Amino acid sequence: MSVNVKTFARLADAASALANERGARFMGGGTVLMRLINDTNPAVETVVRSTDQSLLHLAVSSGRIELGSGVTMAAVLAERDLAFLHAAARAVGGPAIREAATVGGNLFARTPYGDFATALLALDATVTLAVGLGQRELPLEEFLDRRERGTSLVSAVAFKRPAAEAFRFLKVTRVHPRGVSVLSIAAQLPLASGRITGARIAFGGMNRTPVRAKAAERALEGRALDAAGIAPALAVAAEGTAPADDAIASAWWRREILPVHLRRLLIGPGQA
Amino acid sequence: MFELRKDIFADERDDNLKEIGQPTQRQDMLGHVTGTSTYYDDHRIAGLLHLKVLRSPHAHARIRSIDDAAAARAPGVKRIIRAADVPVNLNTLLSLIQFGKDDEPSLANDIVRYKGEPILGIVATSERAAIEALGLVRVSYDQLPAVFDVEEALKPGAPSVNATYPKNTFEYHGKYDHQKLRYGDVEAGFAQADVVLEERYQMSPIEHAPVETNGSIAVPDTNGRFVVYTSTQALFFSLDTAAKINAVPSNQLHFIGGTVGGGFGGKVDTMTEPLVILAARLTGAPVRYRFSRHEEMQFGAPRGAERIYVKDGVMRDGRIVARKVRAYFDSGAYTRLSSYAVVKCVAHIPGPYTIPNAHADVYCVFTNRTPATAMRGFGVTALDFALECQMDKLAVAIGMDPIEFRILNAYRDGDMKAHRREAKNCALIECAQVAAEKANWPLREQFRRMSSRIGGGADRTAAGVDRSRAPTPAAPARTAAAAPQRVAYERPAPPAPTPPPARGAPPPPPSPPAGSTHGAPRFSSVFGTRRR
Amino acid sequence: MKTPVQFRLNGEDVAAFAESGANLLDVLREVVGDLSVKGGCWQGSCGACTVLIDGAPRLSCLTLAESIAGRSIETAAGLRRGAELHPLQIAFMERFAAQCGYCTSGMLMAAKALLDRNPSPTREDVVEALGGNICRCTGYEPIIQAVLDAASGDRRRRA
Amino acid sequence: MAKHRGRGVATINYPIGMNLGGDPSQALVHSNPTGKFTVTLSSIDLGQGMKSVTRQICAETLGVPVEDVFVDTADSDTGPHCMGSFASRGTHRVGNAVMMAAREARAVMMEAAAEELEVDPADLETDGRGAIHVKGAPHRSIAVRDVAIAAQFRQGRTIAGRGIFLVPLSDVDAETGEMTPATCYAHACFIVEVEVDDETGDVAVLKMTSAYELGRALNPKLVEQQLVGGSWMGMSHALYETPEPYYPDTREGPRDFNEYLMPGPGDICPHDVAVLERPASDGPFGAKGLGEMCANPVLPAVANAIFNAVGVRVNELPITPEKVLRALKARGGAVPARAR
Repeated sequence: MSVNVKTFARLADAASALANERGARFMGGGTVLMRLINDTNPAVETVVRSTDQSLLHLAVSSGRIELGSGVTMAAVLAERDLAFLHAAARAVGGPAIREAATVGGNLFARTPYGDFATALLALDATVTLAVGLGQRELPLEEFLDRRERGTSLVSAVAFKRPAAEAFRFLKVTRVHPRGVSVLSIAAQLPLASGRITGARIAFGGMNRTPVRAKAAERALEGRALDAAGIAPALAVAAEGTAPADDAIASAWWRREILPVHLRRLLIGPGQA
Repeated sequence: MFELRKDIFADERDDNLKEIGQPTQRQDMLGHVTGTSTYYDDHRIAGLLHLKVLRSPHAHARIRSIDDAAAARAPGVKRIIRAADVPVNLNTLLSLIQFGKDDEPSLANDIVRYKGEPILGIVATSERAAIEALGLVRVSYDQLPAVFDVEEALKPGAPSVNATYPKNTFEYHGKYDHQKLRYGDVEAGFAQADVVLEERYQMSPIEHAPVETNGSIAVPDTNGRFVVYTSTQALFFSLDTAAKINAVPSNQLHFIGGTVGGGFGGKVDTMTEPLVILAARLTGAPVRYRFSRHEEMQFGAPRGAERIYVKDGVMRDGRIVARKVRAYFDSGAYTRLSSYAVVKCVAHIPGPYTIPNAHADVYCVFTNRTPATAMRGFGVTALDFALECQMDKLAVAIGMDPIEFRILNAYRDGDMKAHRREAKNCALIECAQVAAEKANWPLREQFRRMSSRIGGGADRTAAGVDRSRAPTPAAPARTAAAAPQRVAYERPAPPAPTPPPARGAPPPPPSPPAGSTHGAPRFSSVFGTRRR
Repeated sequence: MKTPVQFRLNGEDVAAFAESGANLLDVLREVVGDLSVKGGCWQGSCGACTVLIDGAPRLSCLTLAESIAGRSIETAAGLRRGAELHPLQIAFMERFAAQCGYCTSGMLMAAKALLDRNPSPTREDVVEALGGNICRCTGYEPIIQAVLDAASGDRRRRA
Repeated sequence: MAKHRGRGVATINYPIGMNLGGDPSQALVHSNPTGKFTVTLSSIDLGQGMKSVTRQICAETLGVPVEDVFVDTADSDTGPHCMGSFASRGTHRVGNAVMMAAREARAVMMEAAAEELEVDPADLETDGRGAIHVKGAPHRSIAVRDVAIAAQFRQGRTIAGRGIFLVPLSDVDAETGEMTPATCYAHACFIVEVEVDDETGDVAVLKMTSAYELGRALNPKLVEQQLVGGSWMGMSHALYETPEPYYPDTREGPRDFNEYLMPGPGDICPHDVAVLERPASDGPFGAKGLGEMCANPVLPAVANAIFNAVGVRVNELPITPEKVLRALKARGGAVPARAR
């Protein structure tokens, strides 16, 4: 039996179809779902799509950034005002994947995929869900925490623009230029008179979903961005992580190199 | 950068040629860049059906029952193929050259021996319909203990993997669980050595990963024949294997292939052709059987992993005086080609070096993993890794430059090799010299002057090396570059009951071990179990 | 269930009936008959099936066929203009940038997507553009050189 | 944190053709009525260039331009038996079979030309450009095309030939391993430079330098293709590839090209190659084979370079950064060896 594809012009109609059909999954760019369909994965019986233009909404202002869930990685890369996110967008697949892969889809990517979501987590993004005829917002962290349960339709993400130079992203991969993450690190490091205040750090590939590095964040509070200042954060960086052994790397190696790469991201490769 | 060093060995070549040596464009290049090269799947065939197989989820289990009733009724299903439908459901790949015993079914009968072993096939109107129907097949298993480590598999009480070889080793010469190499007296060599080094090396399995996966299409043709479009690397090998398993005369099969999207050894095993032909015979329709990428990665045969122990004895002056190798080839659940790789490995010991005492025992071991097969460098890649790492360690141990150490020990024309044939046409030293020069790797003058040719080894004396055991060089027998078709080999065929002396009559290797059966009764082939 | 889908393929209008949920790769090869597009994984992991959709590189195996209605598809079969080869095809030949040839169509299209947007790429740009395409034979270097050659050839012709 | 450079070397040889022989291949060559030749094989071209190299061998042997020869491979109804494309046997075994077939076809062609020119066939030679002339008298010439027309329509000759090459199966002694495993060997020396990150274990390959001896480079571009592509595969085997990352445990096996790790186009390095030619007495124009051995020396050379860089030995493949890092920790940090 072939897969049932339902395409809706209005997002609300797609959301209600998704809620009401057994085995229905929402397709954004198709990079996750098409593979399952090609594999004849029995979990995918019905595919719900939407051609609603609101999904492609991309608004960049000085304070706030809104990305429709259908915005592709290529679209992010084409937006000069989003330069701070380009490293994270480029971390997703090769050029052809990036033309299809969406912001919304990345929130559902299974570890060790999901590098863009890791970046959004460090940006304290909120997720907007289409629920019935309305919308509901929740923090990305909360969304990731419960994404395995139930189907939801993400319509957009939004976050405050980070201060200039405050946002950093690093993907560790064995294969270049395109390889799956061993791990990824995103960090937002606001500085006030040379001291870090309110750091947000997220790790990809270190848990079932991207996670906040809260112990490291706390350890950075009020510290200088130098070798001595970050040392306590490095010591606790792996706290709360639960990486897996997989085909890319072992849990042991991921844990071992996490503080090394965190240090390099924070203060550069040349400093010990 | 790429350069041809025409200056080296120029006296051995006639370079007065017109087409040979030219950088002529590939005959297939225009097709490749225009997307018009025809691979096996580039045929549009009306009414094509699709075959997919049910694979074992267990590494070792007894099949208690199979219920395919629901699958048979599923939409699009044309035919279920069971083990009992396979006319000759036991084969070994090298049966065509009488190497080994039949040990592998096309579809598992009663026991599955690796995760992914095919159990049953479904032919349907689409791949999707076939896979959906496979999901409806209910198999009940009794799991059996499994073994995954080559040395564990050889211990008493280890689970028996392969019914044909219940002791988990391929059988050589009808009596041994390994292939031997005995040359000189390796223990005497170790006793004499200044430094003895023993190390363990472990290779990884390797997936061939051609961008085109394994596959074939069988199309019923006129007069009861079948046209088979195939990705095989070995057309008649696959044709004859498929004919045997299907119990049809070989001339009922018309194989077409020849343009293949990468192979690297992974398309020799004829994994799709026998069943796709059977499917076409049973349905009377054209059928395609194409591996998914996941199947190719995990259930298509990989290069097997080898575990190799090397023990070397070396003198402070740089001479290697003894080399002992014990190696285990992980064949997976069935033989495929690993038995053969073992012999290739034994022949390669002790590497391209002249070592007076060499000894090896190499085993082909069965474990409960995907059967291994040939891959680029088969039988040799692993040994080269072990031996060349070992060479580096030995050079460090005696404080010698690693390239000079290799040049010193490199085999020269006229040297006796451990498999008891005279070395000829050698060029290892020249390769080392050229590579060192290009890489600005300094070599001392005496090593820059050495040569692979007869006489070129005299410099080894200058390096303080005793070459007295090496054979007296015979006059170089140089043949024309464009050789006659039939070549006189050192050894006549068919085999004589006792080994004749090699050309140039080199002296026998020093002090063969007591009880050596050199010259003892010989078997008609290495296989021992030659069949007629 | 089949869905009608109309699109442009290498400049020609095409209409096909696609199985619901079918990917563009299968529709191009098995329904339309464009065999220049190759399938290597149907997972989005090898790049052999790369085509251009409205000028952008896309993996046809991960593209829902019915989503391309009204769009313009380019494949390797459409690269040459009559007897005249595309500069990329010439460069691939001159650099011996294919062995088994199975990845070549996808490589050519990934490279074309780059050169159409960036006629003077750096080596880094080329490496990035080919990042999604697996080649198991060549070691990539000849392919990178071919793309750079095609780009500089284009520059020469314009000059 | 530090990155350390090191160089490693390996020297290897490789046997050509199936071990122990027993691997025949046949070829057929024939002319059409206008002097264009077809080579008919059942051999496989899986990218190595079988069609191209046998085409050049046939053209050289016939004495005609390569454009006048076309090779048809792998149809079991028309192509005679070949064991297959593996064991580095294609160029050597199939090449020899094609040479033999082309020689037989050439002999008929020369007889037909001799009849047209009314001379002794032994007095004729080909010019490699499509004509046959009397030795020392180029003006007494006839086009191959006209010879083929005459042979077909006037003389009733078939300009065709059959070829086979067989290394008879050799035995192996059960007790000593005495055997004739191969008839010729190719050789290589490979030097590689790496950089090792002593905090992560990551290894980058910076430069490859090699010398390969192959008997004869029948087509240097095809040789370069194999050596460059093969060294990439060797580097991949050394550092990346495995379908069983936790071998002998079978878990976490990769299912796609994302999980099956191989170096990408951003991980490659310059490779400086030299090719030497010491002809094999039984090779076609002395050629051996290079399809497999091109990858082999890279694996140990990389392992040895890592030791040279940081002083640790990893005896298990692939040499993942994890293994390097574990070895570094066991060793108490990087101990670079003497620079090379």
